Amino acid sequence: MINLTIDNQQIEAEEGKTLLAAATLAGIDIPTLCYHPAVPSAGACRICVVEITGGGQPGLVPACAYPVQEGLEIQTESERVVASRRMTLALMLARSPGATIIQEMAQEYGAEPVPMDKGDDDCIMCGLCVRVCQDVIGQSAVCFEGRGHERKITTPYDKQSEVCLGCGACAFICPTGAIDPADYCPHPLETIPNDFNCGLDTRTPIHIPFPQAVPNKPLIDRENCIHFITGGCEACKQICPADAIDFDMTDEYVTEKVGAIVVATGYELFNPDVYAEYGYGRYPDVVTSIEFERMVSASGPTTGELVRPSTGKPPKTVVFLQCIGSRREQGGLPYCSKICCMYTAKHAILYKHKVHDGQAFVFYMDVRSGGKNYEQFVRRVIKEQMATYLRGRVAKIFPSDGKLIVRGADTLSGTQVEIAAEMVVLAPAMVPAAGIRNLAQTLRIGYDEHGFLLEAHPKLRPVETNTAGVFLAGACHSPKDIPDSVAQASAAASKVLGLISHQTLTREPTIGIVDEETCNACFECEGACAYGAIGPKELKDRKGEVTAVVAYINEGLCQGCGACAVTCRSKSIEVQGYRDDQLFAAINATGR
Amino acid sequence: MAVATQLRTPEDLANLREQAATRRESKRMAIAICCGTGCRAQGSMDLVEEFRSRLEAEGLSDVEVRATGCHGFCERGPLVVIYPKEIFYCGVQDTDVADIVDKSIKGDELVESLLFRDPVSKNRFHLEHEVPFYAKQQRIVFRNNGKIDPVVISDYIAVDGYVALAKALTQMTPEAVIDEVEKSGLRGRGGGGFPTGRKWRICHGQPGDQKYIICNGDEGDPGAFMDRSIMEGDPHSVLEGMTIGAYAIGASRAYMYVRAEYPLAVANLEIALEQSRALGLLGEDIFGSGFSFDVEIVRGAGAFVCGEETGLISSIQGDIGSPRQRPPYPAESGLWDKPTNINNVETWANIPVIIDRGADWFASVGTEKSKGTKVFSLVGKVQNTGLVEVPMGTTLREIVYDIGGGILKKRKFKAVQTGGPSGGCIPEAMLDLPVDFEKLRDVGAMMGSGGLIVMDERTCMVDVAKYFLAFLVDESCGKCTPCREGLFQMHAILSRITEGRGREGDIELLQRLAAYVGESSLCQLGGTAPNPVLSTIRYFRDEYEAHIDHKRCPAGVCTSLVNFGIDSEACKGCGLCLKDCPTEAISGEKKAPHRIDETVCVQCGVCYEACPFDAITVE
Amino acid sequence: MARMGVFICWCGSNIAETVDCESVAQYASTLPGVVVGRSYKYMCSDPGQRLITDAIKEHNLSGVVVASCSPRMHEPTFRQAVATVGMNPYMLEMANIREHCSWVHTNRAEATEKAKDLVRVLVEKVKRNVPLADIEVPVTQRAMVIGAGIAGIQAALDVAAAGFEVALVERQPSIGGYMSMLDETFPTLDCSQCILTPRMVEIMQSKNITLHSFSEVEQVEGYVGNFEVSIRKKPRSVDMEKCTGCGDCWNNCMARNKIIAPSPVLPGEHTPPEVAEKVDAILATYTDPSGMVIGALQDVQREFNYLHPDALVYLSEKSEIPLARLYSVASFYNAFSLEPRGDNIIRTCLGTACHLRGGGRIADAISRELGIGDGETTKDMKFTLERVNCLGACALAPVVTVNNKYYGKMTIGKMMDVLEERAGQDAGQPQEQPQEATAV
Amino acid sequence: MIQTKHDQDDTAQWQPRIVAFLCNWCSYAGADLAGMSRLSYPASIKIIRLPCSGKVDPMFVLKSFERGADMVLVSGCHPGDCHYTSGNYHARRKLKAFRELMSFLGVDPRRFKFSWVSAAEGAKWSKLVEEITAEARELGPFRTFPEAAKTEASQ
Repeated sequence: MINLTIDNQQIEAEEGKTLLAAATLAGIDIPTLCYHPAVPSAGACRICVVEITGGGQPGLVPACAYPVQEGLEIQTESERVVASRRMTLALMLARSPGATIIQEMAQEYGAEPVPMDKGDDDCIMCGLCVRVCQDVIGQSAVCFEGRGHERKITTPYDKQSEVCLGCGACAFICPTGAIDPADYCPHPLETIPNDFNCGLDTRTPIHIPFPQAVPNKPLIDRENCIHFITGGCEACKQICPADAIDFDMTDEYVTEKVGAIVVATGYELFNPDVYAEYGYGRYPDVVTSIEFERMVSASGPTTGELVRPSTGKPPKTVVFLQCIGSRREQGGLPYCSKICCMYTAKHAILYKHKVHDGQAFVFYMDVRSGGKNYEQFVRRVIKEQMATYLRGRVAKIFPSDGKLIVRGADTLSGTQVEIAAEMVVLAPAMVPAAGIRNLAQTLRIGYDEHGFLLEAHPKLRPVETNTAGVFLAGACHSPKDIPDSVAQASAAASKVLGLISHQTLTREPTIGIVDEETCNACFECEGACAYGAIGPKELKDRKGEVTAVVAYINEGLCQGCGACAVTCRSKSIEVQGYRDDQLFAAINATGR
Repeated sequence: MAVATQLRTPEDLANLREQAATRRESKRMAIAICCGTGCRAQGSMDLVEEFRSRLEAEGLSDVEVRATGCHGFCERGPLVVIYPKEIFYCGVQDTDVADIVDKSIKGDELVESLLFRDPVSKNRFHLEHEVPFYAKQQRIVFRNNGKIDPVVISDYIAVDGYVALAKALTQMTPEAVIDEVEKSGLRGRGGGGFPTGRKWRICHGQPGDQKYIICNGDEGDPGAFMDRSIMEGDPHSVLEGMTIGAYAIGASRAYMYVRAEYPLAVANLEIALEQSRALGLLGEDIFGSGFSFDVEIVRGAGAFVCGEETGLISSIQGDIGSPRQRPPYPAESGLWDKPTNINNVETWANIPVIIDRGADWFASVGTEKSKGTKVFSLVGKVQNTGLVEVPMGTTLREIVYDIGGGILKKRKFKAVQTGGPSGGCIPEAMLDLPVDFEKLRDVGAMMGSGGLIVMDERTCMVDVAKYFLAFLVDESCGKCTPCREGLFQMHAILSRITEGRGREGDIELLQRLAAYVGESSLCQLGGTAPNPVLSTIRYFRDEYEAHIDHKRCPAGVCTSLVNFGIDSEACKGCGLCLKDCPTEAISGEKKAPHRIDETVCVQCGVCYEACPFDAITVE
Repeated sequence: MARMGVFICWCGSNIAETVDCESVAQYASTLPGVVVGRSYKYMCSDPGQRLITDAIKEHNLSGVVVASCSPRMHEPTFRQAVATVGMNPYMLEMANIREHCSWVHTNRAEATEKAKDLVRVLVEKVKRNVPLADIEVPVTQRAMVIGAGIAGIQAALDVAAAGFEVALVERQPSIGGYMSMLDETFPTLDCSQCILTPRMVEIMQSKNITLHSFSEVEQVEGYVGNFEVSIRKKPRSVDMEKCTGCGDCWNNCMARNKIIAPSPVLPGEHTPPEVAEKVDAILATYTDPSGMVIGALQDVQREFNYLHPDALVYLSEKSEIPLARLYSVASFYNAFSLEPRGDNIIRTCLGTACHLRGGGRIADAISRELGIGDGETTKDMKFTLERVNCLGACALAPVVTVNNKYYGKMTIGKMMDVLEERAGQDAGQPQEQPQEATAV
Repeated sequence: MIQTKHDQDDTAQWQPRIVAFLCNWCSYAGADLAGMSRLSYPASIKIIRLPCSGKVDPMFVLKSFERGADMVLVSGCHPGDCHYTSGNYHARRKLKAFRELMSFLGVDPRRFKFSWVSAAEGAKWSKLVEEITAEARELGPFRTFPEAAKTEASQ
């Protein structure tokens, strides 16, 4: 470790670190412009100059590029430093009067009031964009042209770049926002949708799903990460103070030995873009309920301020449409998704809080509010005119001069209704999480035609499945709200505890037995067994001589499916409880 | 005549030297014709042909015609020196060849018209060393220029070439070589004056097996061309110096960075490399010492900033010549991040002499802290322009007047500028200043590469400052704010002043900007850029005030502040000015006083220069 | 000889409605080996079960067939009942005459007939049953929860609270599921995060719970009590132990947009062949072009008299040096010209010496004469004017070179003559060659 | 379904005898569901419960025909759903080969049905029974085996 003094403060820093890094660690603020932790330092803008007052050649040096040296003494706010910084800012202001960051810095650190020739170029020529594209990303799309005062940043021959990835690193890192990759990228720029906010805002490849994520650790989305596509860019690896980034990680297989399994894989929302009449996916102001939830959420894309996606202004009229996909015989799901009526009422309340003078309408078939205090909740919404409930279905939604005309029926008054809405919220049906069928097959449990997992018995064994030891909880079993899900979860937990609280458990004795006399060790049965329960067994005489080898069924592994019995040519295997003689007797009894 | 046998041992070298020397002496006479760029531009190559064909025609086979490198006295080119007597003819045209052959070669007379006539004392000199231009010079670096043919290695060997290398490789350890160089007190001739011995010791001490040597032949300073003449005229002295240096430091490869504008230097160096490789003086196991070394030539491409060490390194590495922040210094991590030692051409050329004749001999030349000699390129408004090699400590007056022959057209001396764009100007009051690293720095100037630009009363110091800033604004790499923006603003201010739009406080503003640029710039280009402005303000503040307050340019240079007229009495109507005027603003009959038409005149000042009778008036 | 008991259940009216239970019971008792055949309203009720156990004791029955609902419902119930009186539970089986008979047939006669058949089949089978003993199997006293939404979290916490280890597998990088996306929850309008986040933290802090986030169940082997689940832990590319969650990486990630890697270009794909040929010849002279970029560019400039764009692009493709770097080098150095240059390249020296001796005036004169500025070329491609900073022949100031031929001590007049002379020549090959040394 | 069921008189049609071997986990549960959903189908079918369709031995099918079945149905889980992972695959391959043998033995292959019915497909089960019963009626009673058995018994 290197010992040095910054602003008369004794500091210890790792060798190879820069003065800036050491100062920042010690909580001393040094302004920078052409510096970024992930990009090799250039020491170009000279905003970060500090004065060496001892232990080295006296003079002004850039903190971002000057290495720490044993016994060095530097001042970050000495009179010479301040004078130099003020002159640098004055010169930059002269070159780029329009750059906001320079104006702010000039305010904060003061700029020498020196009469100068004014330029109008926002680019302060710090070179960060060139360096990030060349040294970090590895594409070298933008470059310097010329030298001296006439130097400018461009692409070769000012032409559209052939190598630009469109990653936007240059615009992101530019301190004054003077560069826009759209000018030279061969393809249109497209941000990475943040799936947590339903794609309403963007995220970067390395991200945490949401601020309160547990575990609160990032991951890298290899589809969009530059390193995994071109092999370049290791910015995150460079910056990480804990050196935690490891690009070589691959799939890791872990085996868990468990006695019982609870499946709680939850649900997804049905994609309403199949119904052309609602225009979801075509009209930006037609959103799903989860998108609406994200919009009103404080941690959402608009930090809780509800705005119309098309105009960015709060919607004055919102129409909620229920049963989108649910309770439909054709072209949808026949079951009721149970939670939509309740969360739509909640949305009406939230909408009232957000837009006091807003007007909400709800097209419903029947308000399903069966839970505890559910009905009172909905009643309050209706009574306090938070929303006008219209019993009926919506036939069509179409845009007309900036609004969305919602044409539907109000069956109670028997009239045709048209509402000019500024936002339409669809309450899509609940469907099991994607991939549920594969998981069910892996766990060998049943599932219905919609993919909801099959309980052993709808009334008596709602949290168990036909496969012993596998239990169900939550929406993967059937649409349910949070209280029911939690209740079912605890039920499943108790079932699990019932099973694993014992050291042993009893199992049906209906397993295979080998008749060692007739078995001629052809081991056809071994191939038929899905559980690898069959293996060779040596029969020994008294003297320990091996007289024969026969098939042996491991009592613990055999599940009694009987495949081996049927395959056995010499009929030497019988499944207890389903022996051939029993079955033949039963078959015989089928005749009169 | 190239000798193909490999010199495996110092003895082989000694035998070759014997052979070469005897062959040179066998010739009764040798006609040395300067074929440096300067004289070549004045037709010296035709002279060589003319002499050869003449001698052949006359059957004089015992006379050798030798095309040598630059003799230094470019003003009087093309130069011919006849050995052994050292008869010095200048301004020789091919028509004079017949005369010279008849009188000086066959006979023993002199061709009076070609002898050098001193403009001041009007008397003639016929021996080279007597000519005032050469009399006061002490030629160590230029010891062979003018005496050997640069493209014939045996010439160089004949004059004790590579003796130092053999001595170093076979009798001295690398540390001993470094001690010798340190003892000699040699300091960098590139401009900084950093002690060469210490620089080598640092690089030698660095870990790592791969080290590099670089010869900085960028010579970006305008007005300096001594490196050129050395590389063209005596390439082997540089190569030998580099090989000794590489041996001392432990480097196996070297790069010679030569300016794009020196094609002849590149050509001569390439030939020298081929020839020394052929003799085994470069390549594997030189002189059987186990030391292997080779040199590669890298052509520069026209960037003054590549004279700065890290700028040069990134240029060799194939990138733009932008300097980088130091430390790490090139000695620790330079070319491709390996320890690299960079020295100027002139510094390398001194090494063989130091090793050959010993550090004490070298230390006996020069002043207490600045040892040895320095080659200056004496140019500008001086009679005898050319390359002058004088021991450190010689006074400016001696250089400008004794050697330089005083001011052109007997105008009044005003100042001399040293160190090019990084240097400063020295007024008349300080003409007796002895030339020394410290002394020059104390007065605000700088040794620099050695450009000595003489200025007379007709030179406007503000214009000079503006010129240097214009140069630096164009040559700045543009990386760091102080240099890119600071110099641009300073140049803008100076332009305003020279166009008569100077304002109160401009001088103080220039000084503040200058201090800032000098202090905050990333590299030494920016660091020293303000010197010309600061020194012109320091010594010629009155001129600045004249421009700003009275909107007048005393020297009559700044066109927008000046208009020219003709004094009818003085004007003899010779018509010289009329002929030269680019815009035909002058009219008048032969022998009758001429007139200048104000509206057409662009104040270019050509008439003022051309008029022999000082009839042009300037207000 | 088997001593069988057959008991027909009415199941209230569910069976009796379409099946004549009494006649089935009556029929059953006539079957060989059947010693008692009875029917009762609710066999699964307590009196019903007692009817069976009493009959076992009374007639010392060896096997029992209960004809009622599906065995999947009450087989365990009846088996436990008979076990209480010492009969091996596997000597009892059930005939499904409700779901498979009474509920699905309307014709009473057919239904009754079918019920009789089903009973007869079961009796014949059960006669041949042998007593079986349950198998004891060891239990791994650990549990797994797949999916860490609110349900998964709750289940995991409950099991862990009971002191058992739980392996919680979540496919998403974070636990929390849909609930973490909610703002408020009905009916209490609790803030969803406020009630969920503590539970999520509990998961992390519970020493019994091993969380496999960003992982999926790949394969499940084994059976109840002895499952072996293989889990694929997808690579996060972040080492979870070392990471402190400080945020430096995602705040500084450079990929702000989706990226599309450029399709690889075959060198020379769209380069005119004659240009490619010349550049190949140049490249052949360099072992490692990346170190000799400037040398290579100078050769290209000598070949084309300027840096021909196609040549630069091709050089970049062949030497794999980014075009950006070649272009920035080409535009940095004065010696290079990106624009085509004239046959005669006039260089006026503006070094200090030449400046003092009027170099600038000569340059201005040429500009006025040819109508071109610094770095420009005349329309007829005859002349290019370049103002350079020092040609290194200061003694002959002011110096001008035309295609490397030096003209010292120039005046405007002399310059005009040179221009005329040069204009007269038809240029042919530009003479931008370096001077040949006079090798002896 | 409050009103009591009266005797419907559909005995006019001949009631074929169909023996069905159902796997306990899927098809048997499917039949249960049909019952729970009160779907009705002909009483021609008699279900024998087996642990898995893979347990159906071809001899059972032969014995059923011999004992007077007019048609035999084997039903198991959908491929991939089998509680024992691969039982239904064994069944499918084995019984497909057996079907060729049956036609060789003179039994109309249409008398032997194989199907997948999952635990949730009560409706599919009832429709299946209706269809195969209708087909069985078409085929008429199956006599070849019983006669052979009788002659054998008589010798």
